[in-house]
Amino acid sequence: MSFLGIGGNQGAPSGGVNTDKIEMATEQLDMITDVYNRLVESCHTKCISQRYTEGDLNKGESVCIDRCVAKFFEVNKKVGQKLQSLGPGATGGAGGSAFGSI
Amino acid sequence: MSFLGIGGNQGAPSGGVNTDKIEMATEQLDMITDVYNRLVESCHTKCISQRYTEGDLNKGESVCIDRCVAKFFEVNKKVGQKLQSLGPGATGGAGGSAFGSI
Amino acid sequence: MSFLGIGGNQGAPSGGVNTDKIEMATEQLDMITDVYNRLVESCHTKCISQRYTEGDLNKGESVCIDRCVAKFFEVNKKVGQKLQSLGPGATGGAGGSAFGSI
Amino acid sequence: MDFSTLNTAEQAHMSRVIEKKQMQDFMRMYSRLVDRCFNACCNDFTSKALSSKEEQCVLNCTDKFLKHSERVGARFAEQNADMMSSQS
Amino acid sequence: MDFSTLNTAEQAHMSRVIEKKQMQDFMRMYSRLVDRCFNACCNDFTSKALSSKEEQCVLNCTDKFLKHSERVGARFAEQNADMMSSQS
Amino acid sequence: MDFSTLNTAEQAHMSRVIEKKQMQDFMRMYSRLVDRCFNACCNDFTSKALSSKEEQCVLNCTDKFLKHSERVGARFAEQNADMMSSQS
Repeated sequence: MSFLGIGGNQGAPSGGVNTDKIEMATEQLDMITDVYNRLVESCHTKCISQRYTEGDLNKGESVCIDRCVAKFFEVNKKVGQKLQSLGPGATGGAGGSAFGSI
Repeated sequence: MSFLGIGGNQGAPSGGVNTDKIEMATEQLDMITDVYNRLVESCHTKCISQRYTEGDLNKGESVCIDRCVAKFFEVNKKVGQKLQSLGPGATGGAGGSAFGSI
Repeated sequence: MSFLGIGGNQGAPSGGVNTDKIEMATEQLDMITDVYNRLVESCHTKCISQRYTEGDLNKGESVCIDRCVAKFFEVNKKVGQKLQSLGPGATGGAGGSAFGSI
Repeated sequence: MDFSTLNTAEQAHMSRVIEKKQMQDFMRMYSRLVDRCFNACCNDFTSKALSSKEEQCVLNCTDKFLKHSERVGARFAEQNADMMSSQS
Repeated sequence: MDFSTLNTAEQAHMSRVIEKKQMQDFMRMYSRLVDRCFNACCNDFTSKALSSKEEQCVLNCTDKFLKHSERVGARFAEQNADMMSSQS
Repeated sequence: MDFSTLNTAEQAHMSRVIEKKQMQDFMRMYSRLVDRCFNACCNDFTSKALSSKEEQCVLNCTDKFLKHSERVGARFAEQNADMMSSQS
Protein backbone atom coordinates (compact mmCIF):
# COMPACT_ATOMS: atom_id res chain seq x y z
CA MET A 1 0.00 0.00 0.00
CA SER A 2 1.27 3.41 -0.76
CA PHE A 3 -0.20 6.88 -0.68
CA LEU A 4 1.19 9.59 -2.91
CA GLY A 5 4.66 8.16 -2.39
CA ILE A 6 4.31 7.63 1.35
CA GLY A 7 3.78 4.22 2.94
CA GLY A 8 5.00 0.71 2.25
CA ASN A 9 4.05 -2.96 1.87
CA GLN A 10 3.24 -5.43 4.61
CA GLY A 11 2.57 -9.14 4.31
CA ALA A 12 -1.06 -10.17 4.90
CA PRO A 13 -2.07 -13.19 6.98
CA SER A 14 -4.52 -15.44 5.11
CA GLY A 15 -8.11 -15.56 6.49
CA GLY A 16 -9.68 -13.43 9.22
CA VAL A 17 -9.88 -9.66 9.28
CA ASN A 18 -6.94 -7.72 10.67
CA THR A 19 -8.71 -4.66 12.10
CA ASP A 20 -5.49 -2.63 12.24
CA LYS A 21 -4.99 -3.10 8.53
CA ILE A 22 -8.62 -2.27 7.77
CA GLU A 23 -8.24 0.86 9.85
CA MET A 24 -5.05 1.83 8.03
CA ALA A 25 -6.65 1.22 4.64
CA THR A 26 -9.68 3.27 5.70
CA GLU A 27 -7.43 6.12 6.76
CA GLN A 28 -5.64 5.93 3.43
CA LEU A 29 -8.97 6.12 1.69
CA ASP A 30 -9.92 9.17 3.76
CA MET A 31 -6.60 10.80 2.94
CA ILE A 32 -6.82 10.18 -0.79
CA THR A 33 -10.41 11.47 -0.81
CA ASP A 34 -9.23 14.57 1.03
CA VAL A 35 -6.42 15.14 -1.49
CA TYR A 36 -8.79 14.59 -4.42
CA ASN A 37 -11.29 17.07 -2.97
CA ARG A 38 -8.59 19.68 -2.42
CA LEU A 39 -7.35 19.14 -5.96
CA VAL A 40 -10.86 19.60 -7.36
CA GLU A 41 -11.17 22.78 -5.30
CA SER A 42 -7.76 24.24 -6.23
CA CYS A 43 -8.03 23.54 -9.95
CA HIS A 44 -11.57 24.89 -9.96
CA THR A 45 -10.30 28.17 -8.52
CA LYS A 46 -7.35 28.25 -10.94
CA CYS A 47 -9.13 27.19 -14.13
CA ILE A 48 -12.89 27.69 -14.07
CA SER A 49 -14.52 31.04 -14.75
CA GLN A 50 -17.06 31.92 -12.07
CA ARG A 51 -19.50 33.52 -14.51
CA TYR A 52 -21.19 30.26 -15.57
CA THR A 53 -22.52 31.42 -18.92
CA GLU A 54 -22.26 27.84 -20.17
CA GLY A 55 -22.42 24.34 -18.71
CA ASP A 56 -19.58 22.81 -20.72
CA LEU A 57 -15.87 23.07 -20.09
CA ASN A 58 -14.35 25.16 -22.86
CA LYS A 59 -11.04 24.26 -24.51
CA GLY A 60 -9.00 26.61 -22.33
CA GLU A 61 -10.52 25.29 -19.12
CA SER A 62 -9.94 21.67 -20.14
CA VAL A 63 -6.27 22.20 -20.95
CA CYS A 64 -5.83 24.21 -17.76
CA ILE A 65 -7.29 21.34 -15.68
CA ASP A 66 -4.86 18.80 -17.17
CA ARG A 67 -1.86 21.01 -16.44
CA CYS A 68 -3.21 21.95 -13.03
CA VAL A 69 -3.42 18.29 -11.93
CA ALA A 70 0.06 17.52 -13.31
CA LYS A 71 1.56 20.53 -11.55
CA PHE A 72 -0.20 19.67 -8.31
CA PHE A 73 1.48 16.24 -8.34
CA GLU A 74 4.84 17.91 -9.00
CA VAL A 75 4.30 20.17 -5.99
CA ASN A 76 3.22 17.17 -3.94
CA LYS A 77 6.50 15.43 -4.82
CA LYS A 78 8.66 18.46 -4.00
CA VAL A 79 6.94 19.01 -0.64
CA GLY A 80 7.29 15.29 0.19
CA GLN A 81 11.01 15.35 -0.66
CA LYS A 82 11.51 18.50 1.39
CA LEU A 83 9.76 16.95 4.41
CA GLN A 84 11.85 13.80 4.13
CA SER A 85 15.08 15.80 3.86
CA LEU A 86 14.19 17.64 7.08
CA GLY A 87 13.53 14.42 9.00
CA PRO A 88 10.76 13.65 11.50
CA GLY A 89 12.08 16.06 14.13
CA ALA A 90 11.61 19.15 11.97
CA THR A 91 7.88 18.56 11.53
CA GLY A 92 7.15 17.97 15.21
CA GLY A 93 5.89 21.53 15.54
CA ALA A 94 3.35 21.12 12.80
CA GLY A 95 0.65 18.82 14.06
CA GLY A 96 2.24 17.48 17.21
CA SER A 97 3.61 20.17 19.46
CA ALA A 98 0.22 21.26 20.71
CA PHE A 99 0.30 18.05 22.73
CA GLY A 100 3.80 18.62 24.06
CA SER A 101 2.70 18.81 27.65
CA ILE A 102 0.75 15.57 27.84
CA MET B 1 -36.54 9.44 6.89
CA SER B 2 -35.67 12.00 4.31
CA PHE B 3 -32.93 14.54 3.92
CA LEU B 4 -33.49 17.67 1.86
CA GLY B 5 -35.62 15.65 -0.51
CA ILE B 6 -33.27 12.66 -0.72
CA GLY B 7 -33.92 9.35 1.06
CA GLY B 8 -36.98 7.23 1.77
CA ASN B 9 -38.90 5.23 4.36
CA GLN B 10 -38.12 1.79 5.70
CA GLY B 11 -40.14 -0.32 8.11
CA ALA B 12 -38.63 -0.66 11.61
CA PRO B 13 -38.51 -3.97 13.50
CA SER B 14 -39.93 -3.66 17.02
CA GLY B 15 -37.42 -3.97 19.91
CA GLY B 16 -33.61 -4.20 19.71
CA VAL B 17 -31.30 -1.70 18.06
CA ASN B 18 -30.65 -1.98 14.34
CA THR B 19 -27.08 -0.63 14.14
CA ASP B 20 -27.33 -0.03 10.39
CA LYS B 21 -30.32 2.23 10.93
CA ILE B 22 -28.62 4.05 13.80
CA GLU B 23 -25.59 4.57 11.59
CA MET B 24 -27.76 5.89 8.76
CA ALA B 25 -29.60 8.24 11.08
CA THR B 26 -26.28 9.44 12.51
CA GLU B 27 -24.97 10.14 9.01
CA GLN B 28 -28.14 12.04 8.22
CA LEU B 29 -27.63 14.08 11.35
CA ASP B 30 -24.04 14.82 10.32
CA MET B 31 -25.19 15.85 6.86
CA ILE B 32 -27.93 18.14 8.07
CA THR B 33 -25.53 19.73 10.55
CA ASP B 34 -23.04 20.23 7.72
CA VAL B 35 -25.71 21.87 5.53
CA TYR B 36 -26.88 24.07 8.40
CA ASN B 37 -23.31 25.19 9.12
CA ARG B 38 -22.69 25.99 5.45
CA LEU B 39 -25.94 27.94 5.33
CA VAL B 40 -24.97 29.94 8.42
CA GLU B 41 -21.60 30.64 6.79
CA SER B 42 -22.98 31.60 3.35
CA CYS B 43 -25.74 33.87 4.65
CA HIS B 44 -23.30 35.47 7.07
CA THR B 45 -21.04 36.37 4.15
CA LYS B 46 -23.99 37.58 2.06
CA CYS B 47 -25.90 39.52 4.71
CA ILE B 48 -23.79 40.55 7.72
CA SER B 49 -21.55 43.59 7.68
CA GLN B 50 -18.03 42.75 8.92
CA ARG B 51 -17.62 46.06 10.78
CA TYR B 52 -19.44 44.98 13.94
CA THR B 53 -20.36 48.42 15.22
CA GLU B 54 -23.41 46.88 16.92
CA GLY B 55 -24.37 43.52 18.40
CA ASP B 56 -27.93 43.38 17.09
CA LEU B 57 -29.10 42.37 13.64
CA ASN B 58 -30.45 45.47 11.92
CA LYS B 59 -33.61 45.39 9.80
CA GLY B 60 -31.75 45.00 6.50
CA GLU B 61 -29.67 42.10 7.81
CA SER B 62 -32.73 40.32 9.21
CA VAL B 63 -34.67 40.53 5.95
CA CYS B 64 -31.59 39.48 4.00
CA ILE B 65 -31.18 36.36 6.18
CA ASP B 66 -34.79 35.27 5.58
CA ARG B 67 -34.43 35.62 1.81
CA CYS B 68 -30.98 34.06 1.85
CA VAL B 69 -32.27 30.88 3.54
CA ALA B 70 -35.26 30.67 1.18
CA LYS B 71 -33.05 31.12 -1.89
CA PHE B 72 -30.55 28.56 -0.61
CA PHE B 73 -33.35 25.96 -0.43
CA GLU B 74 -34.39 26.90 -3.98
CA VAL B 75 -30.82 26.34 -5.18
CA ASN B 76 -30.70 23.07 -3.24
CA LYS B 77 -33.82 21.88 -5.08
CA LYS B 78 -32.52 22.91 -8.51
CA VAL B 79 -29.17 21.18 -7.96
CA GLY B 80 -30.94 18.05 -6.69
CA GLN B 81 -33.21 17.95 -9.75
CA LYS B 82 -30.25 18.48 -12.07
CA LEU B 83 -28.30 15.63 -10.44
CA GLN B 84 -31.31 13.32 -10.70
CA SER B 85 -31.84 14.20 -14.38
CA LEU B 86 -28.23 13.30 -15.11
CA GLY B 87 -28.50 9.91 -13.39
CA PRO B 88 -25.98 8.15 -11.14
CA GLY B 89 -23.42 7.61 -13.93
CA ALA B 90 -22.87 11.31 -14.54
CA THR B 91 -21.75 11.95 -10.99
CA GLY B 92 -19.29 9.08 -10.78
CA GLY B 93 -16.42 11.45 -11.44
CA ALA B 94 -17.29 13.64 -8.52
CA GLY B 95 -16.52 11.74 -5.36
CA GLY B 96 -15.95 8.27 -6.69
CA SER B 97 -13.56 8.10 -9.60
CA ALA B 98 -10.47 8.65 -7.48
CA PHE B 99 -10.99 5.06 -6.39
CA GLY B 100 -11.46 3.76 -9.92
CA SER B 101 -8.43 1.53 -9.79
CA ILE B 102 -9.23 -0.36 -6.58
CA MET C 1 -9.43 18.02 32.50
CA SER C 2 -10.05 21.40 31.05
CA PHE C 3 -10.07 22.83 27.57
CA LEU C 4 -9.37 26.50 26.97
CA GLY C 5 -11.15 27.32 30.19
CA ILE C 6 -14.10 25.00 29.60
CA GLY C 7 -14.58 21.67 31.38
CA GLY C 8 -13.87 20.35 34.85
CA ASN C 9 -12.35 17.57 36.91
CA GLN C 10 -13.81 14.15 37.65
CA GLY C 11 -12.47 11.44 39.93
CA ALA C 12 -11.03 8.41 38.11
CA PRO C 13 -11.71 4.83 39.22
CA SER C 14 -8.50 2.79 39.55
CA GLY C 15 -7.98 -0.02 37.00
CA GLY C 16 -10.07 -0.79 33.90
CA VAL C 17 -10.77 1.56 31.04
CA ASN C 18 -13.73 3.92 31.32
CA THR C 19 -14.73 4.24 27.66
CA ASP C 20 -16.78 7.38 28.31
CA LYS C 21 -13.73 9.10 29.72
CA ILE C 22 -11.55 7.91 26.83
CA GLU C 23 -14.14 9.23 24.42
CA MET C 24 -14.26 12.57 26.20
CA ALA C 25 -10.48 12.84 26.25
CA THR C 26 -10.38 11.94 22.55
CA GLU C 27 -12.92 14.64 21.76
CA GLN C 28 -10.87 17.13 23.76
CA LEU C 29 -7.84 16.14 21.75
CA ASP C 30 -9.78 16.65 18.51
CA MET C 31 -10.95 20.04 19.70
CA ILE C 32 -7.53 21.24 20.75
CA THR C 33 -6.08 20.03 17.42
CA ASP C 34 -8.83 21.92 15.63
CA VAL C 35 -8.10 25.10 17.58
CA TYR C 36 -4.37 24.75 16.99
CA ASN C 37 -4.92 24.27 13.25
CA ARG C 38 -7.18 27.32 13.07
CA LEU C 39 -4.62 29.34 14.98
CA VAL C 40 -1.84 28.27 12.58
CA GLU C 41 -4.10 29.24 9.69
CA SER C 42 -5.19 32.62 11.10
CA CYS C 43 -1.74 33.75 12.17
CA HIS C 44 -0.33 32.59 8.83
CA THR C 45 -2.81 34.85 7.04
CA LYS C 46 -2.15 37.74 9.43
CA CYS C 47 1.66 37.51 9.64
CA ILE C 48 3.28 35.62 6.75
CA SER C 49 3.96 37.23 3.39
CA GLN C 50 2.66 35.08 0.53
CA ARG C 51 5.61 35.90 -1.75
CA TYR C 52 7.95 33.24 -0.32
CA THR C 53 11.22 34.82 -1.39
CA GLU C 54 12.90 33.19 1.62
CA GLY C 55 12.41 30.04 3.73
CA ASP C 56 13.12 31.61 7.13
CA LEU C 57 10.77 33.63 9.29
CA ASN C 58 12.03 37.21 9.34
CA LYS C 59 12.09 39.30 12.53
CA GLY C 60 8.78 41.03 11.77
CA GLU C 61 7.00 37.76 11.07
CA SER C 62 8.32 36.16 14.26
CA VAL C 63 7.18 39.02 16.49
CA CYS C 64 3.83 39.12 14.71
CA ILE C 65 3.29 35.38 15.38
CA ASP C 66 3.96 35.81 19.12
CA ARG C 67 1.48 38.67 19.39
CA CYS C 68 -1.02 36.92 17.14
CA VAL C 69 -1.14 33.84 19.41
CA ALA C 70 -1.42 35.98 22.55
CA LYS C 71 -4.24 38.05 21.04
CA PHE C 72 -6.04 34.94 19.84
CA PHE C 73 -6.12 33.62 23.43
CA GLU C 74 -7.46 37.00 24.60
CA VAL C 75 -10.25 36.78 22.03
CA ASN C 76 -10.91 33.19 23.06
CA LYS C 77 -11.35 34.34 26.67
CA LYS C 78 -13.67 37.23 25.76
CA VAL C 79 -15.86 35.02 23.57
CA GLY C 80 -16.01 32.37 26.31
CA GLN C 81 -17.04 34.96 28.91
CA LYS C 82 -19.67 36.39 26.58
CA LEU C 83 -21.13 32.94 25.92
CA GLN C 84 -21.26 32.18 29.64
CA SER C 85 -22.94 35.51 30.40
CA LEU C 86 -25.64 34.74 27.85
CA GLY C 87 -26.34 31.30 29.35
CA PRO C 88 -27.07 28.00 27.58
CA GLY C 89 -30.43 29.15 26.19
CA ALA C 90 -28.97 31.93 24.08
CA THR C 91 -26.73 29.59 22.12
CA GLY C 92 -29.44 27.07 21.33
CA GLY C 93 -29.85 28.56 17.88
CA ALA C 94 -26.22 28.09 17.00
CA GLY C 95 -25.61 24.39 16.65
CA GLY C 96 -28.81 22.97 18.01
CA SER C 97 -31.95 24.50 16.56
CA ALA C 98 -31.63 22.70 13.24
CA PHE C 99 -32.73 19.63 15.17
CA GLY C 100 -35.61 21.40 16.85
CA SER C 101 -38.24 19.18 15.27
CA ILE C 102 -36.81 15.80 16.30
CA MET D 1 -35.89 15.30 10.80
CA ASP D 2 -38.26 12.44 11.29
CA PHE D 3 -37.18 9.48 13.39
CA SER D 4 -40.63 7.87 13.48
CA THR D 5 -39.34 4.77 11.68
CA LEU D 6 -37.06 4.01 14.65
CA ASN D 7 -38.34 1.83 17.50
CA THR D 8 -38.20 2.89 21.16
CA ALA D 9 -34.74 1.42 21.84
CA GLU D 10 -33.39 3.02 18.67
CA GLN D 11 -34.90 6.39 19.55
CA ALA D 12 -33.31 6.23 23.01
CA HIS D 13 -29.96 5.44 21.38
CA MET D 14 -30.36 8.33 18.92
CA SER D 15 -31.16 10.71 21.78
CA ARG D 16 -27.78 9.90 23.32
CA VAL D 17 -26.08 10.32 19.94
CA ILE D 18 -27.78 13.70 19.45
CA GLU D 19 -26.85 14.83 22.97
CA LYS D 20 -23.17 14.08 22.31
CA LYS D 21 -23.34 15.76 18.94
CA GLN D 22 -24.84 18.90 20.43
CA MET D 23 -21.91 19.16 22.84
CA GLN D 24 -19.48 18.64 19.94
CA ASP D 25 -21.37 21.14 17.80
CA PHE D 26 -21.30 23.69 20.58
CA MET D 27 -17.54 23.30 20.97
CA ARG D 28 -17.02 23.58 17.22
CA MET D 29 -19.31 26.61 17.07
CA TYR D 30 -17.28 28.19 19.88
CA SER D 31 -14.04 27.48 18.05
CA ARG D 32 -15.33 28.86 14.73
CA LEU D 33 -16.72 31.91 16.52
CA VAL D 34 -13.35 32.73 18.09
CA ASP D 35 -11.76 32.24 14.69
CA ARG D 36 -14.28 34.41 12.89
CA CYS D 37 -14.26 37.29 15.37
CA PHE D 38 -10.48 37.21 15.71
CA ASN D 39 -10.11 37.40 11.93
CA ALA D 40 -12.67 40.20 11.56
CA CYS D 41 -11.59 42.32 14.52
CA CYS D 42 -7.84 41.91 15.01
CA ASN D 43 -5.59 43.37 12.36
CA ASP D 44 -3.06 45.28 14.39
CA PHE D 45 -0.16 43.25 15.74
CA THR D 46 2.00 46.09 17.03
CA SER D 47 0.79 45.01 20.48
CA LYS D 48 -0.24 41.69 21.97
CA ALA D 49 -2.96 43.26 24.12
CA LEU D 50 -6.52 43.56 22.84
CA SER D 51 -7.41 47.25 22.34
CA SER D 52 -10.77 48.44 23.67
CA LYS D 53 -11.91 48.93 20.08
CA GLU D 54 -10.95 45.35 19.21
CA GLU D 55 -12.65 44.07 22.35
CA GLN D 56 -15.91 45.86 21.52
CA CYS D 57 -15.73 44.46 18.00
CA VAL D 58 -15.27 40.91 19.36
CA LEU D 59 -18.25 41.28 21.72
CA ASN D 60 -20.49 42.65 18.95
CA CYS D 61 -19.27 39.97 16.57
CA THR D 62 -20.13 37.23 19.09
CA ASP D 63 -23.53 38.74 19.81
CA LYS D 64 -24.42 39.23 16.19
CA PHE D 65 -23.24 35.79 15.13
CA LEU D 66 -25.44 34.10 17.75
CA LYS D 67 -28.46 36.12 16.65
CA HIS D 68 -27.66 35.36 13.03
CA SER D 69 -27.34 31.61 13.70
CA GLU D 70 -30.58 31.61 15.63
CA ARG D 71 -32.48 33.32 12.82
CA VAL D 72 -30.95 31.02 10.18
CA GLY D 73 -31.88 28.04 12.38
CA ALA D 74 -35.50 29.18 12.70
CA ARG D 75 -35.89 29.68 8.91
CA PHE D 76 -34.05 26.42 8.24
CA ALA D 77 -36.48 24.50 10.47
CA GLU D 78 -39.47 26.12 8.72
CA GLN D 79 -38.19 25.34 5.23
CA ASN D 80 -37.35 21.79 6.28
CA ALA D 81 -40.85 21.32 7.73
CA ASP D 82 -42.41 22.69 4.52
CA MET D 83 -40.38 20.27 2.43
CA MET D 84 -41.32 17.30 4.62
CA SER D 85 -45.05 18.05 4.45
CA SER D 86 -44.98 18.60 0.68
CA GLN D 87 -43.35 15.16 0.26
CA SER D 88 -45.79 13.09 2.28
CA MET E 1 -4.81 2.48 -4.51
CA ASP E 2 -3.56 -1.04 -4.15
CA PHE E 3 -5.29 -3.39 -1.74
CA SER E 4 -3.41 -6.51 -2.87
CA THR E 5 -1.87 -6.96 0.58
CA LEU E 6 -5.34 -7.56 2.03
CA ASN E 7 -6.75 -11.10 2.18
CA THR E 8 -10.19 -12.02 0.79
CA ALA E 9 -12.11 -11.33 4.01
CA GLU E 10 -10.35 -8.00 4.39
CA GLN E 11 -11.05 -7.04 0.79
CA ALA E 12 -14.74 -7.86 1.26
CA HIS E 13 -14.76 -5.69 4.37
CA MET E 14 -13.04 -2.84 2.52
CA SER E 15 -15.60 -3.05 -0.29
CA ARG E 16 -18.35 -2.38 2.23
CA VAL E 17 -16.34 0.48 3.73
CA ILE E 18 -15.79 1.97 0.27
CA GLU E 19 -19.47 1.62 -0.62
CA LYS E 20 -20.49 3.55 2.49
CA LYS E 21 -17.84 6.16 1.84
CA GLN E 22 -19.05 6.69 -1.71
CA MET E 23 -22.55 7.42 -0.44
CA GLN E 24 -21.11 9.85 2.13
CA ASP E 25 -18.86 11.43 -0.49
CA PHE E 26 -21.80 11.86 -2.83
CA MET E 27 -23.82 13.61 -0.12
CA ARG E 28 -20.90 15.85 0.75
CA MET E 29 -20.30 16.62 -2.91
CA TYR E 30 -23.99 17.53 -3.25
CA SER E 31 -23.79 19.79 -0.23
CA ARG E 32 -20.60 21.51 -1.41
CA LEU E 33 -22.09 21.90 -4.88
CA VAL E 34 -25.19 23.67 -3.54
CA ASP E 35 -22.91 25.86 -1.46
CA ARG E 36 -20.61 26.71 -4.34
CA CYS E 37 -23.33 27.46 -6.88
CA PHE E 38 -25.36 29.44 -4.36
CA ASN E 39 -22.33 31.56 -3.51
CA ALA E 40 -21.37 32.11 -7.15
CA CYS E 41 -24.84 32.76 -8.55
CA CYS E 42 -26.93 34.43 -5.85
CA ASN E 43 -25.99 37.95 -4.88
CA ASP E 44 -29.30 39.74 -4.97
CA PHE E 45 -31.43 39.44 -1.85
CA THR E 46 -34.11 41.99 -2.69
CA SER E 47 -36.29 38.96 -3.40
CA LYS E 48 -36.44 35.42 -2.00
CA ALA E 49 -37.33 33.91 -5.38
CA LEU E 50 -34.63 32.63 -7.71
CA SER E 51 -34.51 34.82 -10.85
CA SER E 52 -34.31 33.03 -14.22
CA LYS E 53 -30.77 34.37 -14.62
CA GLU E 54 -29.77 32.96 -11.24
CA GLU E 55 -31.43 29.65 -12.08
CA GLN E 56 -29.53 29.33 -15.37
CA CYS E 57 -26.30 30.16 -13.55
CA VAL E 58 -26.99 27.42 -10.96
CA LEU E 59 -27.69 24.84 -13.67
CA ASN E 60 -24.53 25.75 -15.61
CA CYS E 61 -22.53 25.79 -12.39
CA THR E 62 -23.75 22.28 -11.49
CA ASP E 63 -23.08 20.98 -14.99
CA LYS E 64 -19.63 22.49 -15.21
CA PHE E 65 -18.61 21.37 -11.74
CA LEU E 66 -19.50 17.75 -12.51
CA LYS E 67 -17.52 17.86 -15.76
CA HIS E 68 -14.65 19.51 -13.96
CA SER E 69 -14.62 16.88 -11.19
CA GLU E 70 -14.77 14.09 -13.74
CA ARG E 71 -11.79 15.46 -15.66
CA VAL E 72 -9.79 16.04 -12.49
CA GLY E 73 -10.65 12.47 -11.40
CA ALA E 74 -9.45 11.00 -14.69
CA ARG E 75 -6.12 12.89 -14.57
CA PHE E 76 -5.75 12.08 -10.85
CA ALA E 77 -6.15 8.35 -11.53
CA GLU E 78 -3.56 8.52 -14.35
CA GLN E 79 -1.02 10.37 -12.24
CA ASN E 80 -1.61 8.00 -9.33
CA ALA E 81 -1.12 4.98 -11.61
CA ASP E 82 2.12 6.50 -13.00
CA MET E 83 3.43 7.04 -9.51
CA MET E 84 2.58 3.50 -8.41
CA SER E 85 4.33 1.92 -11.40
CA SER E 86 7.42 4.10 -10.97
CA GLN E 87 7.70 2.97 -7.35
CA SER E 88 7.50 -0.77 -7.83
CA MET F 1 -3.70 19.05 28.35
CA ASP F 2 -3.92 17.27 31.65
CA PHE F 3 -4.69 13.56 31.71
CA SER F 4 -3.95 13.13 35.43
CA THR F 5 -7.54 12.10 36.13
CA LEU F 6 -7.05 9.00 33.95
CA ASN F 7 -5.81 5.77 35.52
CA THR F 8 -2.82 3.82 34.17
CA ALA F 9 -4.82 1.64 31.78
CA GLU F 10 -6.66 4.70 30.47
CA GLN F 11 -3.42 6.62 30.01
CA ALA F 12 -1.93 3.71 28.03
CA HIS F 13 -5.04 3.68 25.86
CA MET F 14 -4.83 7.44 25.32
CA SER F 15 -1.16 7.13 24.30
CA ARG F 16 -2.19 4.80 21.49
CA VAL F 17 -5.01 7.16 20.49
CA ILE F 18 -2.58 10.10 20.45
CA GLU F 19 -0.02 8.15 18.43
CA LYS F 20 -2.60 7.39 15.75
CA LYS F 21 -3.82 10.96 15.78
CA GLN F 22 -0.30 12.28 15.29
CA MET F 23 0.09 10.14 12.18
CA GLN F 24 -3.27 11.38 10.89
CA ASP F 25 -2.40 14.97 11.76
CA PHE F 26 0.91 14.66 9.95
CA MET F 27 -0.82 13.38 6.83
CA ARG F 28 -3.39 16.16 6.98
CA MET F 29 -0.67 18.73 7.55
CA TYR F 30 1.17 17.36 4.51
CA SER F 31 -1.97 17.56 2.42
CA ARG F 32 -2.79 21.12 3.53
CA LEU F 33 0.82 22.14 2.96
CA VAL F 34 0.77 20.90 -0.65
CA ASP F 35 -2.52 22.71 -1.12
CA ARG F 36 -1.30 25.94 0.38
CA CYS F 37 2.03 26.08 -1.46
CA PHE F 38 0.42 25.04 -4.74
CA ASN F 39 -2.16 27.81 -4.41
CA ALA F 40 0.41 30.44 -3.44
CA CYS F 41 3.12 29.52 -5.96
CA CYS F 42 1.45 28.15 -9.09
CA ASN F 43 -0.53 30.59 -11.16
CA ASP F 44 0.76 29.91 -14.65
CA PHE F 45 -0.87 27.01 -16.47
CA THR F 46 0.61 27.56 -19.91
CA SER F 47 2.85 24.61 -19.06
CA LYS F 48 2.41 21.53 -16.89
CA ALA F 49 6.03 21.57 -15.72
CA LEU F 50 7.03 23.36 -12.54
CA SER F 51 9.23 26.37 -13.41
CA SER F 52 12.39 26.87 -11.33
CA LYS F 53 10.82 30.01 -9.85
CA GLU F 54 7.72 28.06 -8.84
CA GLU F 55 9.87 25.28 -7.40
CA GLN F 56 11.87 27.70 -5.26
CA CYS F 57 8.63 29.27 -4.06
CA VAL F 58 7.27 25.84 -3.08
CA LEU F 59 10.44 24.97 -1.15
CA ASN F 60 10.44 28.31 0.70
CA CYS F 61 6.73 27.99 1.37
CA THR F 62 7.24 24.52 2.90
CA ASP F 63 10.18 25.68 4.97
CA LYS F 64 8.45 28.79 6.22
CA PHE F 65 5.21 27.01 7.02
CA LEU F 66 7.00 24.44 9.19
CA LYS F 67 8.85 27.17 11.07
CA HIS F 68 5.62 29.11 11.45
CA SER F 69 3.75 26.06 12.80
CA GLU F 70 6.57 25.31 15.21
CA ARG F 71 6.56 28.84 16.59
CA VAL F 72 2.76 28.91 16.89
CA GLY F 73 2.94 25.51 18.64
CA ALA F 74 5.51 26.77 21.16
CA ARG F 75 3.48 29.89 22.01
CA PHE F 76 0.26 27.83 22.09
CA ALA F 77 1.78 25.44 24.63
CA GLU F 78 2.97 28.35 26.80
CA GLN F 79 -0.42 30.08 26.76
CA ASN F 80 -2.16 26.80 27.49
CA ALA F 81 0.16 26.12 30.43
CA ASP F 82 -0.45 29.66 31.78
CA MET F 83 -4.19 29.16 31.58
CA MET F 84 -4.02 25.79 33.35
CA SER F 85 -1.93 27.13 36.24
CA SER F 86 -4.17 30.21 36.66
CA GLN F 87 -7.19 27.91 36.96
CA SER F 88 -5.94 25.54 39.63
